[in-house]
Amino acid sequence: MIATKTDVKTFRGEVTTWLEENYPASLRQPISSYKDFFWGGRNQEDVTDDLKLWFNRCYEKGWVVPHWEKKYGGGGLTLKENTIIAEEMSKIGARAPLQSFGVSMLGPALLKFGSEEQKMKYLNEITSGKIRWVQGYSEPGAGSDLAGLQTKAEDKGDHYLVNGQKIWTSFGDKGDWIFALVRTHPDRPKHHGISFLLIDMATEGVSTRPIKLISGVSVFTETFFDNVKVPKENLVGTEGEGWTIAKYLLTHERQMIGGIGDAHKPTPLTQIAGEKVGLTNGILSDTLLRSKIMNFEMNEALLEMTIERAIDEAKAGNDAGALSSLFKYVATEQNKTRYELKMEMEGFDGLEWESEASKNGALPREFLRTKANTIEGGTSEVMLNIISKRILGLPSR
Amino acid sequence: MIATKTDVKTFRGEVTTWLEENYPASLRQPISSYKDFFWGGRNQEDVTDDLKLWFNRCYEKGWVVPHWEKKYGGGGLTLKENTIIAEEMSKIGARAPLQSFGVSMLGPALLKFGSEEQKMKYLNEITSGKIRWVQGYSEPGAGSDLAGLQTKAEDKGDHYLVNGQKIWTSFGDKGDWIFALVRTHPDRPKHHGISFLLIDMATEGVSTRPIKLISGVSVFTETFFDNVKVPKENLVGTEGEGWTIAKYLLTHERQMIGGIGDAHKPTPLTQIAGEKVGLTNGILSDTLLRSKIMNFEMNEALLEMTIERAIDEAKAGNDAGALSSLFKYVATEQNKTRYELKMEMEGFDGLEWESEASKNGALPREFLRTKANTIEGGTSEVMLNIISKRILGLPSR
Amino acid sequence: MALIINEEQQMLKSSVKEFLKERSPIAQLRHLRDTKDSTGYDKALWTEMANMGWVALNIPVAYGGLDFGYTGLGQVLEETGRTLTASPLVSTVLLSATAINLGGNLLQKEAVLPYIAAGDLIVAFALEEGRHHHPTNISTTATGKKGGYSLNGKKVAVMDGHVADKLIVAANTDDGVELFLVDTNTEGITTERVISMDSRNYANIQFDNVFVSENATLAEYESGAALLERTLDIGRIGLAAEMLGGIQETFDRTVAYLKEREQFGVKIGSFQALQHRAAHLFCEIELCKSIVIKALKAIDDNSDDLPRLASLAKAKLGQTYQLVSNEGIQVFGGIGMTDEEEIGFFIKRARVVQRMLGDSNYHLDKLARMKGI
Amino acid sequence: MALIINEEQQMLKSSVKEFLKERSPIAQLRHLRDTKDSTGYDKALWTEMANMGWVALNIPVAYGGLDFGYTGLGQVLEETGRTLTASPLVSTVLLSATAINLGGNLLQKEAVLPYIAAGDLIVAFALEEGRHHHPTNISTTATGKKGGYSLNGKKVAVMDGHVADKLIVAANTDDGVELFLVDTNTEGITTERVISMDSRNYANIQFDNVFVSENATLAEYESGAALLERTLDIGRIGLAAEMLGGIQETFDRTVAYLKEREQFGVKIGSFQALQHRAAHLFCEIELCKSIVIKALKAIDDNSDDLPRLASLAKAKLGQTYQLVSNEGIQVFGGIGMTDEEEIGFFIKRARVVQRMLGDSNYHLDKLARMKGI
Repeated sequence: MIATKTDVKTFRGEVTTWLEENYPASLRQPISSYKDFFWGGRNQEDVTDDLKLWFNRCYEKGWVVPHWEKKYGGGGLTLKENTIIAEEMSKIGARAPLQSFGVSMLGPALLKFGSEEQKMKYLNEITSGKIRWVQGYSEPGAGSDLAGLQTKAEDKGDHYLVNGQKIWTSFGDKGDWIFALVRTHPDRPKHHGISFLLIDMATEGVSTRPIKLISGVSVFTETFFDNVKVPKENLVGTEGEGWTIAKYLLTHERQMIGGIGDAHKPTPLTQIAGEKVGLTNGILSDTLLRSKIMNFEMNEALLEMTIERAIDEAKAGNDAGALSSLFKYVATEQNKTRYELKMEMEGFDGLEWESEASKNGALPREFLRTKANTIEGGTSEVMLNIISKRILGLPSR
Repeated sequence: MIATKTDVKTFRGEVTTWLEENYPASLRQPISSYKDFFWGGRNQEDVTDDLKLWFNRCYEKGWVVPHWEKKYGGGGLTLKENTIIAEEMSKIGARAPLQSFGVSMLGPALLKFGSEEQKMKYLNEITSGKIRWVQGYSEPGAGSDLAGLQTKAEDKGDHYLVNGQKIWTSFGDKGDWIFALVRTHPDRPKHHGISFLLIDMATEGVSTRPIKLISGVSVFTETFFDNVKVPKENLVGTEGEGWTIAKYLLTHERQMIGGIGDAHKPTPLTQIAGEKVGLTNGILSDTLLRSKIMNFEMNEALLEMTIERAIDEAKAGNDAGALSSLFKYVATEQNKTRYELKMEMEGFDGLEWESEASKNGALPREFLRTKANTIEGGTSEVMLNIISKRILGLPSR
Repeated sequence: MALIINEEQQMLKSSVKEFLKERSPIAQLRHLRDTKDSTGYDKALWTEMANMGWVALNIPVAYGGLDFGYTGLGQVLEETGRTLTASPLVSTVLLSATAINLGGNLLQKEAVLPYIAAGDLIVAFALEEGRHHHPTNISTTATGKKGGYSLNGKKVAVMDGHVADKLIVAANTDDGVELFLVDTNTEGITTERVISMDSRNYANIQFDNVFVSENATLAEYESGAALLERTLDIGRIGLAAEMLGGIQETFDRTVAYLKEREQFGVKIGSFQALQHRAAHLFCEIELCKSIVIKALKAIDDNSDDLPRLASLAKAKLGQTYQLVSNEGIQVFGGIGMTDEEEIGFFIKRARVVQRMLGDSNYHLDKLARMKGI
Repeated sequence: MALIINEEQQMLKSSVKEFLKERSPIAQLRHLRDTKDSTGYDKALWTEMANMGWVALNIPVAYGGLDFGYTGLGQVLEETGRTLTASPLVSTVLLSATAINLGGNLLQKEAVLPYIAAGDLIVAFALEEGRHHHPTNISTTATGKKGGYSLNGKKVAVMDGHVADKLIVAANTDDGVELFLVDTNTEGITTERVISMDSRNYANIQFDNVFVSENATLAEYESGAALLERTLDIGRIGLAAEMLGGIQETFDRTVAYLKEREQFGVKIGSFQALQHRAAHLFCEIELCKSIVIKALKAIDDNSDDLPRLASLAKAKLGQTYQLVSNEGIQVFGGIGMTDEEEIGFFIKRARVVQRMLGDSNYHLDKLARMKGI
């Protein structure tokens, strides 16, 4: 436990030293794909020895999830210590030891709503990299109306019988278990009939189909449930509590997507514009692009300060929770603009889709991917609804 | 009547010649205020002899409203001839002989919905400049919900007893008669209980109060009706037909505000920007302003072409009526932008409110006035509603 | 010059629409993409289009064309924009046939135009060299040599360059820029096919001491630079017509989805925030229609106002295609992000045509310079 | 440097808010305007503010000030922005006291700062000369003369220039720009009051062979140009704090009206299109709050990053005040266009502060140049 400034300094020093000694040299280079991470799980794809080494070193130290309790495979550290580790890792560009929806999504739900048995089993499986989790929320046709979900789980005594279909399950074909929202009580109002269920994807009746995106990439799948038997003890919380749990997690997700805690700052456009477009008499040759870039960079700087301010407000004990919809909305709209401007700067070069020079069309594919930023994890429209209703208190019709 | 190209040419020649001979030299200078027009009416303010002369010459020729029938004081000309006269007047910057809501607003209503007696009396009073009309539609608190109007007209046998209040009556303190929407049938659904009434403002119980605007100018008044007796024959159309008449007229008004038929094109901003802001290396020194100006001027050019296209569509017998909301919306939003940019170009000079150099703050006052463009005659929001419902057919909730 | 199309043009437009809907829906582009077709377009379709005369509308009757004008060609382009038909219409007919017709001599016209009109010859227009459109700054050189010129340089983003029989190459001579008509199989030409994000095909083309005879120059216009600019302006307007088709199709599909898709128990088209955005798009598109028809007619009228109209068209349509394709994806939501749903094809084409022949920034800048600011 | 205000600053802000709500509502500005008050501000109010120490927050204790810092002064400015209080706070305290404190010598400070702190002295900052803010291009000259300088030139848009006891004048010497402290009653100075659209007062001031002694120069900073830029950056940030108050007040009134006003039988705040616009404004305003507090703290930390932060603040707040005041009028509709309704006062102030010390275009351009583009 650290309490004083001196403690913080000492702890930070220890972290730095440990990282210096233990972060593998081969991993000190930019990440170019999701394959550059250690994901764990039963279907773990080939990873380099150094990725495994890095994961194992962290796991031994309890630093896969430093702030979880030791009995769950964590480090038993405080949030403050956790932040220091994250900050120091970020400084040297270190990858997270484990890339995991279990850590970011399921973990918080279990910690808040799970039984002690569930925590012991599932959290340990997460931190040890044994089980890779995927998320099963969305359904075809549901969109923003998440609570309208149709996948049903019938009570069959000792188990639920699950039938239905999920969509947008990230890496659904590579995961081991899925945490899913299912309808246990079709008779109740829609928000109250939903439960939160953990399902082993190796169970008979579970199948997946990859979804190809406009970027040409397939990281999502559809997941089908055809008479899948799920033991009753796999329910998290109580029956009908699923929506509460989901909402709790969505806030986490929005903060992640909104960029809080995103250590990797993109290169400012002002820094690359000159090279891509050229200068005339000392100013960017394309003055219309210059105008757009400056408006973008202004908002980018202000967004960063707003995150800083929100953290300071939170530290001071002021309620800054209302700002999470703001971050999601502003950060994702900004990111879309960033890529529009990158495309403008890159000109013809940014159109190449399969060439070597373009790294297989890296820019246009990333550009297309950003279009989902304002859809996933709550659309911009939903965010604006939330702000106008919950923060501004504007009336419903 | 003209039918062939040769006829057109001949007629145009006659118009040009007549205008050359009859348009007073003293009126060949820019208009700086509403006082530079002949408005007619019982309370006509002092006008120059030349303004009177110009009106009289036109009246004798039937050119106050050339396309109205002669028996109504018009010229009995075709719409085509009317257009030619308007075009030729515009070419030499000639003022309209009579500035009149009677011509633009009441006239069309009477021609379509009035009885022959009403047309004979009122149209002649308009064309001869005897009676100046004002409009009584809006009410305090009504806003876009025009049909929710409260001013009531009770049936008292031979007359209506009118009680209520109108707002935004232009020059209400200078007009003679008002055409007003009143509620004759409070029991009917709101759109069906409204009637269209002509009221002499000299009647006992009518009073007005000027409204001062943010621009510091007062051209509007509130008009109050306190037990005002209005003869039954002053009803236009039938009882309950008021909303139909009003909608018919609103379309006219929107087209006017939207800029159709507006002969006085504003100076392009590209033409004045250089002088106001200066050039550096051949391009506008303020490159961010340059970007805004070019986007504005692009849309301005395209709006003009769209008006041209709508006229051509109409001539070809295609339905272009749906476009009137578009013109209102785009033209008024554009005009607001125009004045924002003028303010940007003018810098400190554009802030002076009472100085001589600034012509008593002409620019900032005009700028402020433009903010009403997207409110009056149907707000931008109403226009967008109309487009989405009537043109795009999007569903109501 | 009324800003409407006449009956003949309307008839043409209708037949093209019907034909392409049948013969070249988006699925056709998807098929070309997924089968990694070596040409990147449907040759049989092209032949059919040629048989109906649609690739000869701007070619004089004397050279096997219909002399139907650019307003007519614009209708065809607009319809191909709706279906995203991959064809050499822009490269060969809109750009190259125009350049040859304006600047070629009798022999050149005879040697090329009838074959374009018949659908038998693909001619690509090799102009761009850097990342950005910059036609007044050509680095490719044409050095005088006995009986002709030697071409050296590199061209990029040459539409249909990998399947072209001939090229029109912009190169700098001692007397300024000239356009050269060159066979693609001439020695010294190296072509590299590039697949673009819209699943269409472009080429990067290298010229190493490529010898062309004196007769290869399109020399019958007032100057090479003027010929290039006129050709480009016509190309920009034609491209804007194609964009108009894509914009309208994207919008129509988006409005249809607004009416069909339900969320929270109601049609999403009943949400006022989306209604207002759709209504705003409607207005933008009406403005687009006006400039496209105005500019097309100005080509046929040989108007001096062409540079202004071409830049207005390309600037506005570029912005609007970007806006409408972004709004389209957002309205479609997650499903719009999938390759299975066709709306994504439009956002890809939108970004490519935005860059071709100068993007919106380029043209607003050009307009500003015309106005002296 | 946490981006929140501390308890003391919060207390200050609350008392200012309460006081101004009572003593200086918008009606007060209306009153000054309608009575054509010759000073344009409420002297009694100014004295009261001085008595409470609010005009001495950035003045060192040694000169009768509170040395409370700019973050504190920013809170006062923000609250005056909410009530549109007409006072010499910007001209005298924010700009002039800052310049003297940074660049004045002991004598100058003693001669001026205590009197400003007491509310007894108005000092105006005479900088602008043309239509646009351009502080690196000063035409007013200070020509060396025996024992001093002769000032010649014309200044415009000098806030409170018509009621100032002293002026700080930016003028060019042979060694570059310097700031001079000058009594307004010095021979050769002609002041013309200008009433601005925000019902505040500015002056155009003519300098004809105005003699000032050598001691009039604020010479204790690294250079006159640097002193001017530092003063301006602090002024820009303080002005941004005032704008933040105006922005929030406009927004609060707009949201309140959305909740209160009915149309078509429902509250207009229930229309989703308006809701989304309001929510968007909310986000913009949160961004504004962040830059204002960040920049205020940077003044107190004497940060090197001040030029960037000042330009970010002035650029963003200028844009946002424009947007929120436009949206405010549109939501209020016809009633918002009347002088009787107070919302109109904000749109007028918004346009004036936007121009003062550089508008959004100016500062985005400045930021671009800092970044080398």
